[in-house]
Amino acid sequence: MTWSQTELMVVAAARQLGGVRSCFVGIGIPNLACSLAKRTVAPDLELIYESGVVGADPVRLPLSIGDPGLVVGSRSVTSMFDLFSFYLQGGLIDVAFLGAAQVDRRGSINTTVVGPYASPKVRLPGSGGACEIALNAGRVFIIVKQSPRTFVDRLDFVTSPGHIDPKPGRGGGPAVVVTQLGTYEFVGGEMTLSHIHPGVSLDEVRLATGWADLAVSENLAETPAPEPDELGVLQALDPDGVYLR
Amino acid sequence: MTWSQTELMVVAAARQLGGVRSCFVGIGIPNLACSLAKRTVAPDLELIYESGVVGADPVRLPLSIGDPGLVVGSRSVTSMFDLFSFYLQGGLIDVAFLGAAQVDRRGSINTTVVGPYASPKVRLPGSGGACEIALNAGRVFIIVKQSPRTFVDRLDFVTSPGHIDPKPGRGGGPAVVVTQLGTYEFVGGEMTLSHIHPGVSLDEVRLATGWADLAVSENLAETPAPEPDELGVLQALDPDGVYLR
Amino acid sequence: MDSTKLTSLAEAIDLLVPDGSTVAIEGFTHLICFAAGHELIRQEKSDLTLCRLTPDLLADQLAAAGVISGLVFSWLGNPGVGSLHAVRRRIEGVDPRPLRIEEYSHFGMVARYSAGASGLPFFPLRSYAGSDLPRVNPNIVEMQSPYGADPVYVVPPLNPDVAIVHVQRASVEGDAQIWGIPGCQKEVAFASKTVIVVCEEIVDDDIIRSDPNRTLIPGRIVDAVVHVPGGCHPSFAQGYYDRDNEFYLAWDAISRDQDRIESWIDEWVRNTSDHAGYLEKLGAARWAALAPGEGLSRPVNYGEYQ
Amino acid sequence: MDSTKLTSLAEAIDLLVPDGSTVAIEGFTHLICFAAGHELIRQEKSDLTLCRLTPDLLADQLAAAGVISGLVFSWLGNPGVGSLHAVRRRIEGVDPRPLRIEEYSHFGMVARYSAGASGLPFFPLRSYAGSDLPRVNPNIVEMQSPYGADPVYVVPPLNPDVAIVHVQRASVEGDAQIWGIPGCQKEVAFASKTVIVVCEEIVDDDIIRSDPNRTLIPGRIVDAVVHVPGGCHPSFAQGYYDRDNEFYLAWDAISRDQDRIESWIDEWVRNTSDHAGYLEKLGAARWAALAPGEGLSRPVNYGEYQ
Repeated sequence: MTWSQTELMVVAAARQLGGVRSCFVGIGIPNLACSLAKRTVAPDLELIYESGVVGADPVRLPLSIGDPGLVVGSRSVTSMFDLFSFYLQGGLIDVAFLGAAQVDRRGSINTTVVGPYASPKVRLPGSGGACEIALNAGRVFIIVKQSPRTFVDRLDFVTSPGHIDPKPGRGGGPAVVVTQLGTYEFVGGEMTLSHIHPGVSLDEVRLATGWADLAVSENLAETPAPEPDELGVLQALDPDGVYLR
Repeated sequence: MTWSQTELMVVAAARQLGGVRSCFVGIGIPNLACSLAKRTVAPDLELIYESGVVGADPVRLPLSIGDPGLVVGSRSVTSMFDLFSFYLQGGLIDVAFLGAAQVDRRGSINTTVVGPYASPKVRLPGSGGACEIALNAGRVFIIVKQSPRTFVDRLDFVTSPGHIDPKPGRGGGPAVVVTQLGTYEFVGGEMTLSHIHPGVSLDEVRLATGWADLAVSENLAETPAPEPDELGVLQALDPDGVYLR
Repeated sequence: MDSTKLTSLAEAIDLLVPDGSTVAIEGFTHLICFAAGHELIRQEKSDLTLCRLTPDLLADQLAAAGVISGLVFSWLGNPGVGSLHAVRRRIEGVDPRPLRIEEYSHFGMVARYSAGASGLPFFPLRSYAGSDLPRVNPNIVEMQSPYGADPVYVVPPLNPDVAIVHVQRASVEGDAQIWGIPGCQKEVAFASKTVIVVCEEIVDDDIIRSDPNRTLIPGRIVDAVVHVPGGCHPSFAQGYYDRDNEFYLAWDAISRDQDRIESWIDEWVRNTSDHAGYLEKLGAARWAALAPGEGLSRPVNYGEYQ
Repeated sequence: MDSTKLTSLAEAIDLLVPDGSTVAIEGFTHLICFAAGHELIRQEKSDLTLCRLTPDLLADQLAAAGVISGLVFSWLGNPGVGSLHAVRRRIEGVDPRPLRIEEYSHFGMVARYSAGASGLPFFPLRSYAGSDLPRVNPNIVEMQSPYGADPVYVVPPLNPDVAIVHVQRASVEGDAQIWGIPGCQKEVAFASKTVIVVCEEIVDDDIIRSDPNRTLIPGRIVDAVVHVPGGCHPSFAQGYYDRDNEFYLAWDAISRDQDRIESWIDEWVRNTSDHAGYLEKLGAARWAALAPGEGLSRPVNYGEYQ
């Protein structure tokens, strides 16, 4: 049994969705993780897209969160005003996925710039809905490719705050981080390695972390390998390997 | 040629709507006046109802502003949120009709209580949308049966402000008052008799006014009698005389 | 498919509407759930606070029957006809007992539901300047804009304990679609802690999903789904039955007299077992006269994307 | 029936979009009016400020062609693919000239349009606490609630000079209906001083009026109505054509190189006379591959009330 890094990340994220009722879905790994969870640990999971599509059950793999295939047969399609007002601020989003160009130990995220804001080295996309999602979702799941450039001691720009003082939002803030090396949870607001992926050493994880003294859970465990069932579902979801490679 | 008091009031109000593009319509005299104006002086007049119906052309006389007959064949039906936000506060209402239990010389209106608020002698309906309509419509037309009890020196309660200082809203405030005795305009914010209905004397008007020194226009004229055409349209609109008696 | 939300009106109200709770029954002339009001009377609910922009005959009946002890509202009357005499007796004469009132304008009420639905601590609107309403209701507060423009007023969120929302069609999961006058059914549903959807028709999920833009209320926020055809009489459901204007006109005389309104409630509400019984008493001929013709929406194509 | 609003895209843009104006072209993945963007390039409009939540390929083309000098936005990228390289060159390298940016989050932009559409001096939202966005954009201001709850942030109204709004069907009077993802087309139309409606189909007034709840934009606020079938390519119109994902994927390589993007603009925009010419160049086979199947909404009955 073999699997790609991406497949492992999708499976690790999906397993965290057990019992979750509603999830704000992003494109790529989050979409695959939610679709996998819906077919395994969270059959009642309702997929909600930033585009206003509620209760979609995608028949094809979307390249964008506004794919017309998401709309057809969905439960409800709303304006962005209603989506952000009633669903997000109204507290109806249990879990939301966010990506990150940089993330720090408190789960704060930068998706705005590398370098100074006024004269950036790299201009990134910006917040989109991420800032309000970070503050209002029940729990935030962060999917990121880990390296000293992405796991940084100090963000160039705080786009979406994590566990800072005073508590900035009404949501629960970052709860899970999944990378190609392991899975993290937050203990007292500090990102803490809880699972290490098969074949990865703790040294490798530390070398890919831009801050000193990475917190490691007392109960650190190895990520259970993807099950054949899980991999089968994933390959059916992305038969051309657009995201799974 | 004879006509009822109500017919004369409807005709007098309708004639003031020449060239108006959009009107917030109430039930009864306002509805008849707008329907008459649409067929005479304001063919492009768009009727907008507080219920969210935009661009109705009623096929039957509505008893309520939410009559299902108003919805069928209308241009758009909106939520109350959108109606008050985008149409009213957004400045798209040229003229709005309001009724009054009491009105003062500045065009402020009471539709809340007669007597003290906490222990009213008569509990009236309250604002409904009138307070925000008074503040945001381009011009306000007031239709009221005139007597010393309705044309008062001092309101028991200000539900919907008229021309007060500082200017309370972004709309133009009260512009026209039509009663069974005459028609008023506002000069420097003061209600001023501009037309007196046929057969009515100035003394009768003054006796039916609860404040001293009623302002009378230098150009006071007699209300031109309803034309046969106008009366014909009205009788077709209300063949059973529900409102016209 | 989760069909566990499907229940009877009697059960939904018994289980989900405790005495003393704050209950919103909205619907602006359209989709006013009289069936729910009657059931509250049959079950002798008490000490309810009714939230409703336009407490009309529904409020008059609930006030006369002693079900409500408070009103949060913006316009009280019998539209196009006159007064709510039972409500007035309780406010003017404290007869037979007082009725607490908390009063806004229409947009103030809608703004309160919107704030409640959106998790906002306040909602701004262009109203109330120069009015006496803020003087008698301290919840209505003037606020300066940080951008230096003229001030606005704000109102606080309203989150009723229960919303009873009538709609035309719903799935057993509670996805609900409305056409015609939407009023603030969407906002009140999202603002309320518990939502009871009462519908003219239970339809297959496929029908809902054939037109997802028409779904105003998602099943996610719905706790109970109840099928009560004709549940709005004498109000109406666009495309299902007309407004019974005769009823509204006749109400004035009934409502003027406390004995007469109480007999009416006994006869039409307490002595009918449920809404089907009420409609049966109303009679087939009267119901038939309220039937609308057909005026179908033209379809739109959502496409099929494989 | 007033049909004087009906015009060509070239004429609408010539007459209604002055150089230096603030122009909103919204559409969230859906209903993005690329035809209008191309026409702005053909007419060599300059110094425009583009308001758009998601400045995607449209902004990349306008930035590369020198049409825009400013962006008001919340997310810039090629969705699911990567960067807008022409926009990045202008921001990162000031190459060939700088681009002013004013940056919000998605809901911040929607809230700005909502305030603009509603005549409000500000709009409150639960965002920005703890973020650096308010530090770089002084328009984003913290505000206390008079009711003592936790603070919120507010944003000021946005009232673009012109909104170009793509819809599926409209009457010649400009009443416009949308299904599928509505984004903030309604809010931006009501917020803007001038509104150009671009549609896939001009339909009889009867069709609009058969389903008035679907009308998001009333003719009253519309200044010009333009019929441009296929006007969203490579974006899509639900039920009319699919999103051309291949195009979005291919754009990355084109956009990485300023010479290459300029040749693309010459070939596909400046050397086509209008959108029909662009579609002809795209070819019937490619267009046919984007055709969706049929998925009709089930009708609803509005009734007939005499």
